[in-house]
Amino acid sequence: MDLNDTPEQAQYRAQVRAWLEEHKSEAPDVEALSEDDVVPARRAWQGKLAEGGLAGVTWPQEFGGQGKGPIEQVIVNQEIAAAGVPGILDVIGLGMLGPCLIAHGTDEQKSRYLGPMLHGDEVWCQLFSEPAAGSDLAAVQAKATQQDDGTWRLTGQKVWTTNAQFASYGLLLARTDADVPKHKGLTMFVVPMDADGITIRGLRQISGEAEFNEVFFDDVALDADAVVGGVGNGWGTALTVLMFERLTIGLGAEGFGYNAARFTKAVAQDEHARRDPEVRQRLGEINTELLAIRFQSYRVLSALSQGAIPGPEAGLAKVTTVKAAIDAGELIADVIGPDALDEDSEWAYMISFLPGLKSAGGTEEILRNTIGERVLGLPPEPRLDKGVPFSELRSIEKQGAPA
Amino acid sequence: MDLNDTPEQAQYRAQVRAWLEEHKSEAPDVEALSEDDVVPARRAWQGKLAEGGLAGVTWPQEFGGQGKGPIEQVIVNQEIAAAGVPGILDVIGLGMLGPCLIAHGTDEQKSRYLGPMLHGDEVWCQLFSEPAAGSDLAAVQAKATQQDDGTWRLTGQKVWTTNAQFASYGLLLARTDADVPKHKGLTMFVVPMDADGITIRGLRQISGEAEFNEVFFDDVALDADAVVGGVGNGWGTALTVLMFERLTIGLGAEGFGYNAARFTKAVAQDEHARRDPEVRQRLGEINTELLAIRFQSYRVLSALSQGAIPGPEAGLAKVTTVKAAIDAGELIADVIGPDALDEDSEWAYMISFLPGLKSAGGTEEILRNTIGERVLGLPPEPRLDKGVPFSELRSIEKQGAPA
Amino acid sequence: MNLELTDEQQALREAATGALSRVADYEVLRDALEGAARPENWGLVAEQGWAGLLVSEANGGAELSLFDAMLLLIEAGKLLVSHELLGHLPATTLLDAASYPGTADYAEGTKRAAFLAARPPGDVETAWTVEARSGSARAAAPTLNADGTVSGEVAWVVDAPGADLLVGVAVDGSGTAKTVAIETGASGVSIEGPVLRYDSSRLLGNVSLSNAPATVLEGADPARAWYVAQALLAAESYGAVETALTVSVEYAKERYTFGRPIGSYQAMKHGLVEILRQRENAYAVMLYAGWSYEDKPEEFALAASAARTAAGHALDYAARQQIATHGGIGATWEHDAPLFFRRSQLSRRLLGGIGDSTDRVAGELLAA
Amino acid sequence: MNLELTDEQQALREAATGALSRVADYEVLRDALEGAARPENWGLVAEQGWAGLLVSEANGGAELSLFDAMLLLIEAGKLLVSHELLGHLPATTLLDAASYPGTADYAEGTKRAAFLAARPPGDVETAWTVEARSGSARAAAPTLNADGTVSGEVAWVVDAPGADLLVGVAVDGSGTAKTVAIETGASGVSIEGPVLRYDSSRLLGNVSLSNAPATVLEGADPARAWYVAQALLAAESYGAVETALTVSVEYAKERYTFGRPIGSYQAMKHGLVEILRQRENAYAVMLYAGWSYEDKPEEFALAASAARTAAGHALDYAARQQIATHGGIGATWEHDAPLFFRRSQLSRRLLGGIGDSTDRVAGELLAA
Repeated sequence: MDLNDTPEQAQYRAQVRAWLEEHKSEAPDVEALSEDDVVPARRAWQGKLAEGGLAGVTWPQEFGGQGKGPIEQVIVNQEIAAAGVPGILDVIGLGMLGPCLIAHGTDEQKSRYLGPMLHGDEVWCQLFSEPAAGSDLAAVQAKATQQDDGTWRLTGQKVWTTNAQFASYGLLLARTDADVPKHKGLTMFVVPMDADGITIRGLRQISGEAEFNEVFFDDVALDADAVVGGVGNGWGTALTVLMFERLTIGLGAEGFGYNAARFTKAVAQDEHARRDPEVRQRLGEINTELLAIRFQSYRVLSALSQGAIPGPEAGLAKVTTVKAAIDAGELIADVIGPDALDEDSEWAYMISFLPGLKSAGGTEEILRNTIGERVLGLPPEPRLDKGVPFSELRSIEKQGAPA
Repeated sequence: MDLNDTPEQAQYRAQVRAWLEEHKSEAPDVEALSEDDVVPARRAWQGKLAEGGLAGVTWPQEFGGQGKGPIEQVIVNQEIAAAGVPGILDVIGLGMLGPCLIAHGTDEQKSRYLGPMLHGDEVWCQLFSEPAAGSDLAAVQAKATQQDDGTWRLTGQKVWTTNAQFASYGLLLARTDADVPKHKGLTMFVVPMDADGITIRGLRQISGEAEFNEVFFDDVALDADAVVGGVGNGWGTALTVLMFERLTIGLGAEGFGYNAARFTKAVAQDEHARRDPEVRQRLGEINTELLAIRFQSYRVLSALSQGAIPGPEAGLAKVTTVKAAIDAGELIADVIGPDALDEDSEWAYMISFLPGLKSAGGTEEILRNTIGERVLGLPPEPRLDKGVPFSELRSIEKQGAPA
Repeated sequence: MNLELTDEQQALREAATGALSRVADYEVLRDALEGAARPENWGLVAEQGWAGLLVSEANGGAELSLFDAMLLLIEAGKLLVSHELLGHLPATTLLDAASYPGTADYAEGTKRAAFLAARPPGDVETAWTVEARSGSARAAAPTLNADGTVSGEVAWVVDAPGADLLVGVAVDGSGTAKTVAIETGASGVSIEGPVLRYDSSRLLGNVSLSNAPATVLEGADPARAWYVAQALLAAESYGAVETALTVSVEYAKERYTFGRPIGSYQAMKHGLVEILRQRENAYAVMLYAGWSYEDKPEEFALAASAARTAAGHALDYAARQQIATHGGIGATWEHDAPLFFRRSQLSRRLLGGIGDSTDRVAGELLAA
Repeated sequence: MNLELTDEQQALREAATGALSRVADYEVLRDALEGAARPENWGLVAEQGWAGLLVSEANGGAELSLFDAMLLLIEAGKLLVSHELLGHLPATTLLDAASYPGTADYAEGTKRAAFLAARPPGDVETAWTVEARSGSARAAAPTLNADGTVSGEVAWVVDAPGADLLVGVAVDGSGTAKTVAIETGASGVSIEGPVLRYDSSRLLGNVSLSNAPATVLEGADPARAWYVAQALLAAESYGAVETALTVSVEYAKERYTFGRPIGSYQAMKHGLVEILRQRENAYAVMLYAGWSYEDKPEEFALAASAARTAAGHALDYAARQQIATHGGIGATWEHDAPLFFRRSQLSRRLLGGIGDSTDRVAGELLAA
């Protein structure tokens, strides 16, 4: 058991730190910028990080990456945090969509898209979820129909899309065959976000901020070569993205800014509260969970560096993080009182945003199902949708009868 | 909204109190008696209560009861408690099995069994649950086969049977037809507990005490007139018993001795604990739930006296009671320390017994299903056993495939 | 024994539902979160005769029971209608008990009073305390100066902005708590507010008193008024739980995932039943509060604290479950679930907070 | 970074599993609940070389890491095997640090020591305290008299009955805490026990010291020993969680109700996944405790307290879920689930209790 850097890792860390020391003055001061200027400034900074080898750390060298392992990625993350500069803007592209293109894209797609993605010239978004296909992702209804000339026409709606408002491209899961069971008639596409027929609408959250977007597609034309991973193989291609997502979550739970020191400080400032056994009990439980999260991410990293890929149980880290942060928000607002809910409070956003996060990225219930079945080997729920052509599914559902 | 007695109720209360005042010296002192003497003494006392009109309060007068309502029953319960004397011994017989016989029994059965039951001359037990049929009661396997002469032979096993060790009769649910779906092939029988082929074995609980029994039936002969409610109608007959059980639970939640005053006293004795905010918070939450239980039972009573029958949601009172008592046990043992777990401690039995109570009488999960479906109108779980002959069920289950 | 509603109570409730649904509007509440004016329904309150619910007929009121007032607050809570009764009703019980001159105006609703809520001493904490602006320590109640004026600060006073009169507690030089009434127009009275735009149906103010002229109300029991406020807040919270459950159950029947309505899954079903369980518990303890107010006054502090605790926890749970039931959509601005969440978050921390009412349940029983 | 077990650790664990499963027997534990002798496995402990795990080679021990000792306790916890290492191992770290004469006997296991556990001062409570016989207030640590003898009472001392030496804390006249070793055969030492037949794998005694001769151990850090005990109890609890989960999952696959295996129902499935979640959390924090003991000693108090908290809560939850999974049968005497329940109930209240370790997690961070 060893948490320390190997000599090679220490050397790499020193090299990263030196680069950051030299270039950190070029990083944008996000707090000082106007809302409109933040994205361009962060894209430019991502480009600099890429030039310095601090973006795409785990990407193969042939696509502009560093060909290194997850530990080096974490070292870069840690040093960027320590230097107090912003990280890359397009976490979704570099962490999930790029690796999917590397795995499933054609040579043309790789050479066209990966470079601009890496350097922040083109930001990407993930177009999977729909109003009626959230945790049940294979239920997507957005429909792409192939034309006689091989091109496609796309109509439908996506939701919960981060970064759509300034993305150049999206990776989109669409139904291309409704006459086969629902997992089988799906295809993945690259969609230029400036295409005719696309409407993007900010989706305001309970906290009042627009964290996500809805994206509407009205008969959008896509080239024949927009398909990623083959027609009808969309489900498998999507699973690749989800696997990289899980990996990102497993490594980055503390990255939300939910950590023991920050929460404790809020309580410590209140002389009455810090001596109150009830407050301390709740704080101790929250902090224990947050410490667990930290060491779980080290475990994931350790496993990765041994060549293992984290299983679905890595998702439990998210469950714990959200739980601990919700509990912390409750505690801190109980200590501070109504003032904690004021718009100007450091805590109001967290308190109001977290209930929604519990449902984001596959609800907690579905995650627990998956882990129960895939990790513990428990028997599955009876499925009423198995083997049924998608087009007949809704009428069967409405009857509520077993297939 | 009125919690007080009407003039008629006050008069009845006075009458009950007067009887108890006159006869309470005849009541057995249960604590002072040896283990073997308790049951005979309590049976005799039940006989006296019956003579005085304090047993079978809600039974029709033609069967020896008082033909009164549930409020009068509660008045009797309250006055018996206030007088500090034991109540009736055969709560299951008088509360659940007798009313079932009254509803479904033949005239012969009513005249043969109800009198001795009421007076404690013959104690009854309920033989429904089996090792593989607990919350899924319709899955009973105990098998009764009709002989050419119309009599029956019974083989099987029952479990969780209270009072079996001294009962004269049992009401037993058996499978009489395995070739129809599972709810349809059941029949209810009266079983003399001294019949050849019956073995009774005490079932010790986690707390170390034998609260329940296992009862084994090895080719037991039953007369043709042992059937209650008709061959093949056992499920409906069982539901009658369960409805009366629910009613008993709805009215009697505080009867377990789990009440706010008792738990609070344990904490109040500890000067350090009674000022500890964390202890007080837990105590306040527990007591709030126990107060809710008390007023819920008043609500049930109020509804009953208006002629309404409590729905399945009355079972939530049991969920709350068990939850509050478990929480109270944890709190009190946290306050007292390991000493609370000592055999001689007032609390050890409660702490160790309660986890099992959570599963008794239909697990909490099944209860929540029932309430969700019947009270909130939520859609049911998909059922894989619907319409399948019982004899084919197990092989289908083992395949895990939808029927 | 009869715990069913009387015909009069049924009628009161139906009239309330009718009147309140005419003004209920979630869209207006969302707009108010962004700066539009909070909906004011005092005109309706006065017109319906609700202002004088708890005032005796002799003083110009309707002399109804506390439980009647709770029934009204349940209906208001169901629809998240804003009203100023949470501040006004407890204040009027004090005015009525002291037969304060002009009580009839408050009973008719031509004037409006606000309860300057003070928490009575308990088994451990022996002082009267009021809400602090920030932090977990409670503040000392205002002082009744030798010249009869009152000085002090009370934060987060419900319905204080725009009120004509503040009624609460001030402690005199000998440490005795007196009930005082303070005209808001008088010198030395300053009310900051409305403050905090988090639950836009709620009206809050921070009160500063500097040698403010006051009338001492003899014969009024300010501890009882504190518990009246707890019981009313419980009822209002209970109403919100009712809606959260109804709306969530409806959605769970209609929304399908993996080929089944989501309400057929145990996790969802059991969560919704848990709302029901907590709701039923809350209602039971509210019955206790309503009954004890008149028939068992020595248990009213316990009953009202327990009602606040049960209903508050039920709303905490229901508001989160409502969001979870609706999946991602339940956390979006346009949805109504966040309005119930905001209601739960703020209510939890007013009038001493749920932690305090829970502590009081323990304290009342420990001291018994 | 590598958090996988080393080959040596794998070998240690496998050897432990092998040796422990030869003596593991739930039936014997049930018999002991009814009066039969508690199973004694000290011979095995000595034979396997476990007694000296945490003693340096110079003093005759194996000089392994704390995490190695935790791995051993995990295996013992899985099988509910009784051992006296929870008392012995922390005591030997103190003997070793002070190079107490005869430490080698304790490392070899020819003699056995017990840790007279004392809780170090925290950010609020500034005194050294020990377990009281009953009640929520902790007792003062024993006194180091001017003549070098020790007087005081310590209740619920793990593994004290039958031990040759008690090692713990005594506070001298100036209020300074000293580490002391007390031969149990000396005058003035009385150990009542075994006491409490609730978890029959556990050995507890109440220690009374009346001017008992003592040796002061210089260079030993008794606070560190307290946290070593916390970390070991965490590991033992974690092991029990592993078994509870494995056994419950197996049963949930095999038991059918309403035509489906019970493990296919969400309520059951999610409950079992919750055990897994808590188990994984506990293991992660145990890694922190093991790592910080040597590499980050200033965080060891925090890490060990967090490990105790996480593993303790996990066992509380798992033991109840194990009973619930098994339905009625899980609560019967013949079943093994109650043994795990008893383990969870008693462990929760030893060595300060989980409430205390949780408070310490808060305290360490609040003071940081």
